[in-house]
Amino acid sequence: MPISMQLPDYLVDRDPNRCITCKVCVNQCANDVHHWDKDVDSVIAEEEKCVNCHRCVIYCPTHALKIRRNPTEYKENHYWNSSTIRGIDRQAEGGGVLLTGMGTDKPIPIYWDRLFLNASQVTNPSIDPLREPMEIRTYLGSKPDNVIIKDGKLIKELPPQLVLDAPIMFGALSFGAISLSAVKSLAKAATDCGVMWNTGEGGLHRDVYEYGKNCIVQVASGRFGVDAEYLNAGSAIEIKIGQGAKPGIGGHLPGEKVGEEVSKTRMIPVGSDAISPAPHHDIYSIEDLRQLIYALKEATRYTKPVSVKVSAVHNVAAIASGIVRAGADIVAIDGVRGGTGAAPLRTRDSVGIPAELALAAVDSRLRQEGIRNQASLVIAGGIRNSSDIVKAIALGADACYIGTAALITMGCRMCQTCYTGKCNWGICTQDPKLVKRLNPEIGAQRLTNLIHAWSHEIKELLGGMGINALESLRGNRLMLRGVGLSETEYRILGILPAGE
Amino acid sequence: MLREGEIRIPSGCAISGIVNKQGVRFSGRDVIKSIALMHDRSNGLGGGFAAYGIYPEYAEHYAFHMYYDDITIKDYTEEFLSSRFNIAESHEIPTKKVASIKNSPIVWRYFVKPKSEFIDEDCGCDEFVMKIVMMINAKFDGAFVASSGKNMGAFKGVGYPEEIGEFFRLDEYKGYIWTSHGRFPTNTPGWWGGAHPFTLLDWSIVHNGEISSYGANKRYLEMFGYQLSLQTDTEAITYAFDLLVRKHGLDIETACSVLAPPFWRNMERMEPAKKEMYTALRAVYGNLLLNGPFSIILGTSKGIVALNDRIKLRPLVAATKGDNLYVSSEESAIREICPSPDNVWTPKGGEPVIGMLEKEETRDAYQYATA
Amino acid sequence: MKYVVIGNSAAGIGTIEGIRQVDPEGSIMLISDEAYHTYSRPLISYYLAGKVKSEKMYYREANFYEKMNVTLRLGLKVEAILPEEKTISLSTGEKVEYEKLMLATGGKPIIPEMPGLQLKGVFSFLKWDDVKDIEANLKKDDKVVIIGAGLIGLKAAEAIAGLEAQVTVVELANRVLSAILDEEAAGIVQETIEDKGVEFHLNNTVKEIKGSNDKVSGVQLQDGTQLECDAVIIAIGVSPNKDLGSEAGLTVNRGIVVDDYLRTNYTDIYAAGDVSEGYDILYKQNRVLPILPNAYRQGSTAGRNMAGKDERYQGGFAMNAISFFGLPMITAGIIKPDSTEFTEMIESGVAKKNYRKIVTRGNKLVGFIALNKVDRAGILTGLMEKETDINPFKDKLLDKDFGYAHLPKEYRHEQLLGVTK
Amino acid sequence: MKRVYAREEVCAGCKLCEVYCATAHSEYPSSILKAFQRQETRPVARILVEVDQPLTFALQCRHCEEADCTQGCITGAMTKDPETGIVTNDESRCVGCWTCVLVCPYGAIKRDESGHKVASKCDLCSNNDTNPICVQKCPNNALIFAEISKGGD
Repeated sequence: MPISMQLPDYLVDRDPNRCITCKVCVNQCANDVHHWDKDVDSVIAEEEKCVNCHRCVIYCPTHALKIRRNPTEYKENHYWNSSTIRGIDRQAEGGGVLLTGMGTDKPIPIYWDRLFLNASQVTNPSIDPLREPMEIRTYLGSKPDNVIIKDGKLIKELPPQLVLDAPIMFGALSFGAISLSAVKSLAKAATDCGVMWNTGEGGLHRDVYEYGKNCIVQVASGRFGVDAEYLNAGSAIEIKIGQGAKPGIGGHLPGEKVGEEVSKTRMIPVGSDAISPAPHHDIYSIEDLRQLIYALKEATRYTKPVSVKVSAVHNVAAIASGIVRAGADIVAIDGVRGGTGAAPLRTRDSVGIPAELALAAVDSRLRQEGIRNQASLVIAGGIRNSSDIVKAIALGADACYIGTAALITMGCRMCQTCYTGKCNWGICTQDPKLVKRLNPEIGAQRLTNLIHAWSHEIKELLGGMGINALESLRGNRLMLRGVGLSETEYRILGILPAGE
Repeated sequence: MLREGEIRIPSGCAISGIVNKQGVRFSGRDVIKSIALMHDRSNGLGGGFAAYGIYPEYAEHYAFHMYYDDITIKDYTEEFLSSRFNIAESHEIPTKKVASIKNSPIVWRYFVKPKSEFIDEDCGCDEFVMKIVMMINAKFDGAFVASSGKNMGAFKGVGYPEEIGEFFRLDEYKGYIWTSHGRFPTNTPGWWGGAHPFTLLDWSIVHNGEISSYGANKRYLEMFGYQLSLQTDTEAITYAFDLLVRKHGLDIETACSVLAPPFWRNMERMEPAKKEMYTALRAVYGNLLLNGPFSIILGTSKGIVALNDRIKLRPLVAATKGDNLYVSSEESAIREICPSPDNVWTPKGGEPVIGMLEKEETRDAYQYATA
Repeated sequence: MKYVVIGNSAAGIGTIEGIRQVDPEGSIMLISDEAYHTYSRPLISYYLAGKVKSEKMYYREANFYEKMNVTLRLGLKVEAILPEEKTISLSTGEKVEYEKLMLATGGKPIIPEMPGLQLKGVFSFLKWDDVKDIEANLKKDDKVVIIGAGLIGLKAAEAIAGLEAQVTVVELANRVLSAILDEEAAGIVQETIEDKGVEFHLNNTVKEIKGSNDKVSGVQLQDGTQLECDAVIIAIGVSPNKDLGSEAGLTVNRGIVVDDYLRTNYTDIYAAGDVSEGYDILYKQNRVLPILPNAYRQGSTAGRNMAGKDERYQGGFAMNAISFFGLPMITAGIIKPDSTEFTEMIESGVAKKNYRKIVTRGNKLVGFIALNKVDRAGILTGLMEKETDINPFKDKLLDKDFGYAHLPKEYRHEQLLGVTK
Repeated sequence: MKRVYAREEVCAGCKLCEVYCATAHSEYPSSILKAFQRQETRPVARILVEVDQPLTFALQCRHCEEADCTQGCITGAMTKDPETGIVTNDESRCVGCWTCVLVCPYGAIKRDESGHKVASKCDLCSNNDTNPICVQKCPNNALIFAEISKGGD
């Protein structure tokens, strides 16, 4: 066999003074990095298999392990850098499309970090959320332009709405891509926190039907797991057109991940590849989308809002406008940093635009057209923390989806090898011996903690701005100032530079 | 220095208002006295008044109070006005020399009716007047419409409010509603148009506070065609009332519950129909919620409404004496002109104080000497 | 007396503890011909080897009888039982009335008839006094012949070899521990013991003990071999100490016959332990099972029944855990079947002295031998006791990691997640 | 009484319970490193993780109501505390005969041959109140310390 040019990405540092040969690392590494060598009674590592997922590091009871980036240097070259060379090596030896997982790790400008929030000083008071009510409840759905009231009574009731106790939802993560344990964690946490979780295109497993009230059921191009019961089981339906991590391409769940439970839930045979086509083959145009939106509304007797999720692409504003006019109640925009269980590396890193710019453009466009009320706007793709959310809402979002942050909450260490199905944290795998590593109670508790923590932070930030209701921040771009952006970026974001 | 319309300028304020619910008209002396007591709440960079019932002889005409920077723009604007309106009367607004009032613009008054060719089903007289006012304020550099309602007017400028009252000789006017405003801007180029009240048709708003939701309110109102050329809270509040009451047909009280809605947790305790209504109002008009500290007095030809923010971050006191309703930033400012009110109270945050006329006719208060 | 218990070993103590679980008050008298606080008979070899000191010989703490409120009569014999009168008579001439009587008289050594038994230097190996005797007479480098390579004989051999005496074991059977081991396992054990200098004469027995000056000087074996020795220890086995029972008219077979509730044919008289014939769930008949766990369980069950409960004794089977010179072994049930209805599975690694054997009958586990690797053997014992259907995991039984993970989910959950026993 | 129950559906099979148990019952109960490096013989865990992937679960003494080990014990070292229900082995009296290993149907008693041979078994960390170390340290809450009443389960 010709020699491989690929160096291990990481080195395993095992402190022999601390290793007690308990073999916890051996039994925990699904990548088979650690082995106990009984001849020398010590644990050794096959470093080329290490993906730096930290399972062994965190589980090692004596902290004997460190994972280091392989310090071997390539000849310095800014252009032909080591990751470029390694990519070519992988393809030279494997001959395939480079696959990866999670969102892009490229240094794309992070607009969130260039945006700064306002705070009250002297001329109006900041509000202390510990003393005063601070409201972050959010209604998602189409709003009429006006409310008609006669004799103190509402004449026409509101179209169906999703009520969120915080403007945060768990983004689409399908059962199949992630484990049932992870699904249960998300579902339970969403229910406990009064927010929503999203089935992705994985269907709704029987065990989580009880969390339907807080569930958005997705209809994607593969139509996996979709039937009338499914559509009616959630509180909203989302048509997935695109995904930020891989705009323009479909999904592919390999047959080995389609076990008994995935098969039942997705309604496909055990072991068959679950292939979501790149487009919906019944949607080649906006009027087709309208038909599907209304077909879904009919199927649920107009009791549930219908969301349409698209990747943030170049003319996203016009696309969003079309979606609203096609009858969507919610438009979800997934930016270029959106995550995935598996995507071609080049697509992930090069296709789509940042969520911040897409959001600002879409919100502005819908307002210009006077149709912003007709649909709520949900932003996704790289929301990392509560201040990202607050900034997103100030830019014009009604709520945010979090995916990667939720996965990290459940234990994901961003090793980006989701597509191997060997997730050591039991999140992105169907291997039963790995799936049980994620205790849904712990997962749900951690997610609940996160939502609560972020809710508190959002309230603090709102209070600092002298705002006690989230509505007053929505689209309130005066609360933002930018630093270090170009004129064009300021224009698109609709904000002023700091100091002005 | 940038002026209102080019930049947002935070300010603190004093407000005071009086309505006689029987429509009895009385002199502007009282309201001047009341606002003057709160001298320290202003800093001499803005004061103003709105008065209703002051032009009974032109009650069916739109009364335009215009401020001009110079004759050129006055001529230009008048030419434009003449092209759109039939002008029944125009004259300079009478003023008096006051030592501290400097750099006053040319102040002119017109009683007009739109020319019939501009009016149709889609665009009634009010709508037309509103458009014209917005156009002048946005595009006519050096001209500003201070008020445009019927049988009412706004008198405002740079100075302490009592000086502005004296300047405009308001003791010589009689109205059944008077509202007033003393301003404490943190910076100002001293532009007369930027002073309060802000008016639109017969809406007028005096306001103390700084709306932290301004950006959200503004962008929402813009969707409905309002141009917020002044970038002031007062302007936004005025338009919000206009949208909710005039365009969407809500009553004033309901409109108030949009601007200062009940907390969600309080809605949970309402009976279902009421809860549904408030939920719908908040879900639909959430962007109109006025956040941050404010107390406002809305004047209309039919009465006044005083409203605080939901957690009462700015002062507002109300009192009644006979048919008179008084609202003010401070109780002392009420007692200054009404030493022994029947009733004095501090309205709760978000709870409007409404004083509507009980009859349509108005009359002069010959018997009303100030108390 | 409400309760009278004859015998101060595991079955007797079990009886007392059983009674007290149900009846904290009723008067109890304990009678034993040994003048000791209850001690552990299996520990006598440890005592002799010096591994267990006197103070650790006791089976229960010093205040046991006090705590149990028991009237103690030690060092005297029961002469007779008068079932009709519900009375016993003691060697002191006293008579004691009882409401319920327990016969836990245990076993006595089997001493074959042969010349020389009366010589000084002939010992049995059952009671504490026996090893105290040996201890008092044995000197370094003495030659000792042990008759019998069963559990007692080999424990004696181990202890005495440890005292730097030279030990020779004579056994009639073709292998050591023939009751609990098959040939292969026995071979491993024998080798281990031989490594420590002990000699064996199998398929042989002592015909005569020779002496001079009333003292043992040697033995002559059946095959004619003459062995010089300073002491002879007779460790052929024990037989039920049933005479008291049979003389009183109790039904007696090999041992005293009891029913499922451990009652003899007189319903007020119970028997338990080595003296009785309890139910053997493998042989599905009553058998004498002279092992300690069995004695205790029978005793405590009988005790509760004596105090008014109505508890069926579930039965037992032969099982042993023992080790010689550091080689542990656990065996249970039928280990050397003699008919085709049984199946054997064996895994052996003689080099490491590992040997495991499983014996099944139909879908039931009926016996096993575990040599050296004895860990978790109790799981197998449990499967035998519960008569569990082993077919679903039969092929895993010999795996070195065999455990509950291999048992059916329902069984596992019932056992591990339910309230235990 | 409160017992430790394993939840196999969330047991990661990491065996950290064994490490912590062994440490807690070693000569250096507060230091894993010392327990495993300074003690002459490797410390023995009194809990055992059974593995037949994907199935894993920890198992230790069930502290039976009618404990075979106490009944079978030849020395009287193995006793069940009538107050707490905890079955413990008095190691000073234990002679390492392994009768308890023979009779324990759970295979929950280990042989500890580090000192004089003794049977080593779970003592619930000598309490019936706070969580034993295995429960405390289980990284996935796969062990619970709880009272399950008869017929409950």
